[in-house]
Amino acid sequence: MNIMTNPAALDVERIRGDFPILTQTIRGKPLVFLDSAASAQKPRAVIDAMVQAMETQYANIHRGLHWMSERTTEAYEAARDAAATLMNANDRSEIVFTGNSTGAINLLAHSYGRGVLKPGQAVLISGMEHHSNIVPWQMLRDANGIELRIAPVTDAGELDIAGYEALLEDGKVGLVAITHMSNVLGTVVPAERVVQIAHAHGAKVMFDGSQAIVHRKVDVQALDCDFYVWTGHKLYGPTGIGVLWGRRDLLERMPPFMGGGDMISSVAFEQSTWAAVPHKFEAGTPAILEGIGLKAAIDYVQTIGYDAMTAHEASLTEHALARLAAVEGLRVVGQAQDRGGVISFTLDKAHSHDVATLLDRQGIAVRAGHHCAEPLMRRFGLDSTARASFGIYTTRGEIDALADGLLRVREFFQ
Amino acid sequence: MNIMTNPAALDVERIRGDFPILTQTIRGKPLVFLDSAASAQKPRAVIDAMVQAMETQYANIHRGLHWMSERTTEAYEAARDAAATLMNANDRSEIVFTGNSTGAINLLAHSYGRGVLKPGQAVLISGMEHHSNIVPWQMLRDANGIELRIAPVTDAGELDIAGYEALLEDGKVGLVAITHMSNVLGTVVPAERVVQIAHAHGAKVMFDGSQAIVHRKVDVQALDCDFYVWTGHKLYGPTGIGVLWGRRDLLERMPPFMGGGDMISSVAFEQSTWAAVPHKFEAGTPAILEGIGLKAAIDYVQTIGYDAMTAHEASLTEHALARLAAVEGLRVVGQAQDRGGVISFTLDKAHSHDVATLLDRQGIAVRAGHHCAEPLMRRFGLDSTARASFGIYTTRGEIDALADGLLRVREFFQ
Amino acid sequence: MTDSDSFDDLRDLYQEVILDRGRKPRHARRLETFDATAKGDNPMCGDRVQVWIALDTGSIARVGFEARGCAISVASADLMAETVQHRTVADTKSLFEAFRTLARTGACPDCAPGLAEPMEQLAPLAGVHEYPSRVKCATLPWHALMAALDGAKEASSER
Amino acid sequence: MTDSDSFDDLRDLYQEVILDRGRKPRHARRLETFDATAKGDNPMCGDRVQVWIALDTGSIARVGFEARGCAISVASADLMAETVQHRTVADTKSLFEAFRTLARTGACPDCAPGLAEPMEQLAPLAGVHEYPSRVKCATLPWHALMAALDGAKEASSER
Ligand SMILES: Cc1ncc(COP(=O)(O)O)c(C=O)c1O
Ligand SMILES: Cc1ncc(COP(=O)(O)O)c(C=O)c1O
Repeated sequence: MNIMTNPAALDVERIRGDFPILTQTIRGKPLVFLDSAASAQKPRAVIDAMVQAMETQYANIHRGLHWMSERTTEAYEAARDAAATLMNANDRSEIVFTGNSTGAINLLAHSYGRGVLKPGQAVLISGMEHHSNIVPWQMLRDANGIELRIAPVTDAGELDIAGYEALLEDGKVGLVAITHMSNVLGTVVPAERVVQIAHAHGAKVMFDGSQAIVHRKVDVQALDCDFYVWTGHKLYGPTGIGVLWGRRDLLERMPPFMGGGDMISSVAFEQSTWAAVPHKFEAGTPAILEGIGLKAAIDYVQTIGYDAMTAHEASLTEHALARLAAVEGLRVVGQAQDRGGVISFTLDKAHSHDVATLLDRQGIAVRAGHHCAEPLMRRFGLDSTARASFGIYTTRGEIDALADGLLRVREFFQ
Repeated sequence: MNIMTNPAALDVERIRGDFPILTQTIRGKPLVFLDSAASAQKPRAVIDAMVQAMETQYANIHRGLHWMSERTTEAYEAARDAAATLMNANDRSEIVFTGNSTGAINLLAHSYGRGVLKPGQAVLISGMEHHSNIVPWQMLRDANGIELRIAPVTDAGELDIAGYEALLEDGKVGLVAITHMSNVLGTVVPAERVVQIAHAHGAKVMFDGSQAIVHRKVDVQALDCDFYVWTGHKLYGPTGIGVLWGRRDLLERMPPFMGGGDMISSVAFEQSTWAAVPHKFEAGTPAILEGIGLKAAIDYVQTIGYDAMTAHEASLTEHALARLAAVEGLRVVGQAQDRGGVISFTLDKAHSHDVATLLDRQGIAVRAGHHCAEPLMRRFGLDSTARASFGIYTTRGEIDALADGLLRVREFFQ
Repeated sequence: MTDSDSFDDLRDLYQEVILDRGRKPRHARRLETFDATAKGDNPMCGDRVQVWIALDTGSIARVGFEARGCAISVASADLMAETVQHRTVADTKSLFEAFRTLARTGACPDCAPGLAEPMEQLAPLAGVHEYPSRVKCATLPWHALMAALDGAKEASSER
Repeated sequence: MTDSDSFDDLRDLYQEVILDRGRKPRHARRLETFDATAKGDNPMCGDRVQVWIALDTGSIARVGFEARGCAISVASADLMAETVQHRTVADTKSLFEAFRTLARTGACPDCAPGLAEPMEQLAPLAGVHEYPSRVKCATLPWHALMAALDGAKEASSER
């Protein structure tokens, strides 16, 4: 089989060579890292970009009139261009950098939630949200009298579209804030339909794309959504940086969230005025090195291409579901038709924490717990699951190792 | 002269060897970096710590049950210990990580300002604050009916203590939020007195230590203050991480600021409960790599020692003030008795932007503008100044280069 | 693979006694008559435990528990119930401190002198120190026990 | 050091014409009679400029200005006043676009055909492209000019 005949194929061995950490061993066993949905590993290109900035070209940015500052500003602002291109944003000024997805959602909950939504209106989330897309809206509800509605999830772990639409019927929902892909079930939500329905009922839509953008090409104009958030560290970039994309007219209507340096136009004690978007939302010294690292991550992902990434992960997921089905007593949670490379499961004889620890002793890293999605766990009558998740560097061999490892765990607990 | 005979002396040449960027040239001239107050350069130890994490030991932290996650959690949490030790905090749980100083002050303005202070109370800042310690309080004022008071600054650029005390007299001030060291004037505020006076009038005190902690040993227990904030990138650490220290009992009384993963104890749609401090204030995936880098920066600074750092900068500042005094038409803004290594100045014949650009063409990086302190500029009747600021790697030779460069600029503009 | 030696890599943390106690705890029952009871709850991972204590003039006569959680937490609860039986309350408290150090650091050479024997019994749990996030699985039942002894209704584990 | 050659390193951006115009601008005055005026304000660095325009049947008869700011912004205002004189409003607008490209990129080879001569006059400002944060110093007076031509009262520079 010549891998080159398939244009979308991804040369996983070459890719693995780009990630220094993958040669590590854990307790003498080769690292099998199946926890990329929590945070992905970093390719050499990202490491090098950050090192090069620190070694050759670094200063605080914006309004620095010297060479180091001008060059660093360019390098940092190039991340904004890269993010805009990645998401097919209409304009680079629609890209707001935050600390992570959580920071982006909180920005929206404060600025759009308290500044644009009116008490009596509602925010609609779904039953499969990450805590980061639940708690900020709860806090908004409790502080500002905004109702919080929850779109139901089916037994298969999909969004119940009829139930979702019903909750929009009365026209009170001002904003739908919903995951684009579940970090527990792997479910990919039918984003276009979600938007059509919301817009038909006068609601704006924010997608939590923390997981989705790692697995699927995101085109915010094609999706026709209003806000889209994601987090750098899951897309092979550094920690400390996240992205809020928003339609420019909406961003312009929103009051700032945090105050400080860089987000102002002018400051007087009596009154201050704000900088234009996106700077209005970026208070203080930005995550400069992280922006530079994120730019390298986006370039890296773009070079591989989403076609290849999505195909690779689809084939891994299929293989994994087949192999896991053969493990007696193993139950996969969530059977969505459209799904990405994240699989949650339980074993009948072993608690998920024991499963994770025993896999770890075989060098296999999976996550176990509620995955910051307690309400979803409850929906499926669970306290916790184990979760394996895949990245561009994941191999079929690693999935076989997982399946074999699980067979051993099960036998061990017999 | 044997540098070893002075225990507090700092071997600047050895230190320069630790900072790879310092060997760079700008337009063929050796880099003279005098913009450390905006952001400091990074020593090899910081770069290496971040690279090593990305290359050998990285995963998302907290509740990961596998080796990589456990080790990364330890490495990240070690930064909390290091910060606690650096500031002599009573307990590691008093260290809250934020994105930068600005994030820390906004956290306080939201959480303490909206959650603990009551409408009718006042927040007292000074006339020499950075925008990051003005705008969050303005936003609090405008949203929540908290009065904002401004302690006056003398012509010498010092805090007018009598004026400060007078503003506390009526007992309405709940919080004093004041810089520990001015990023424009270099003025170090008499912190102990500020605290004594505030406490005597029932007000808590937050110091903005963004500049101070780079130049002086900060001991929060000796200062007896209530909150202290600073930012990693100015203390030779990475961007993307800042610190809020607060007394534990105060932190415990404060509601959370941002909601999301990691800051909860349990989540249900009806109601969620919060994690214990400091985690209650740290929503979402933390700046993991940045924490690891910050730990290395703190260790680096501790190895050099504040005695040596402070002495080095004092001698540089003295030398610089003497050399600048000899430049005709140059005016130093601020003549505080107690000052650190930050000097703002104007030249009669040239605008500060032209000064900065013309120095840059000689390889010398200074900042020019309002330094995010417009009200202070106005206080001194200025639009902008040029500012030279020093770090542990700054040499007397660089200060001579600055003075010579300024003489050329002046002659050029004759 | 059925040869138990092939599980060497797994067994250093999950020793036979832990597997066995996790599967078939001996003390997993509610006491009919008791002097104190308390719950422990670790919302971060869903572990839940309740302990009941019967006292007898300053000593612990019996401990029973109900636990939902991983093998480590159930085994730890069961070993705890066994080792504290017939011990004075004071001894039990020092045993807790010693065990906590054991769980966190993997050893506790000099602590709790005079408690060498029960510490030996608890030693199979020492391996959790390698997994800081699982230390609380092992200590949760102890926190509940301490809460009960102190007259509290609830304990929450360390984070 | 008094030999002007020793300033070669400084002069590539601050050419003699800029220094000269920055110091002694020829058009720095408020017009007594004018058809349009507008202010430009760059709060980020404190540069401030006001321009006055006298029109004559679709062409610019005269431009005067008052500026507070750096040498670049004053020189740029002065060169602008000179180059737009006697030009049609339409030509002035294309000249602005061409100048903006020059300031941002350091060149504008094919743009504004027919405007080679005024572009030559503005060429000394091309060096600012190396300092993205100073491009706005050079373009601020032009933004004010455009605002005045469009009947607006204020312009704010690009960030
Ligand atoms: C005194 C002072 N306060 C606050 C800040 C803000 O720090 P940051 O931009 O890292 O939030 C700075 C530096 O920019 C400063 O010098
Ligand atoms: C679906 C989803 N939303 C939000 C988040 C939060 O991302 P972060 O922790 O980077 O803010 C995550 C990951 O943790 C996620 O998987």
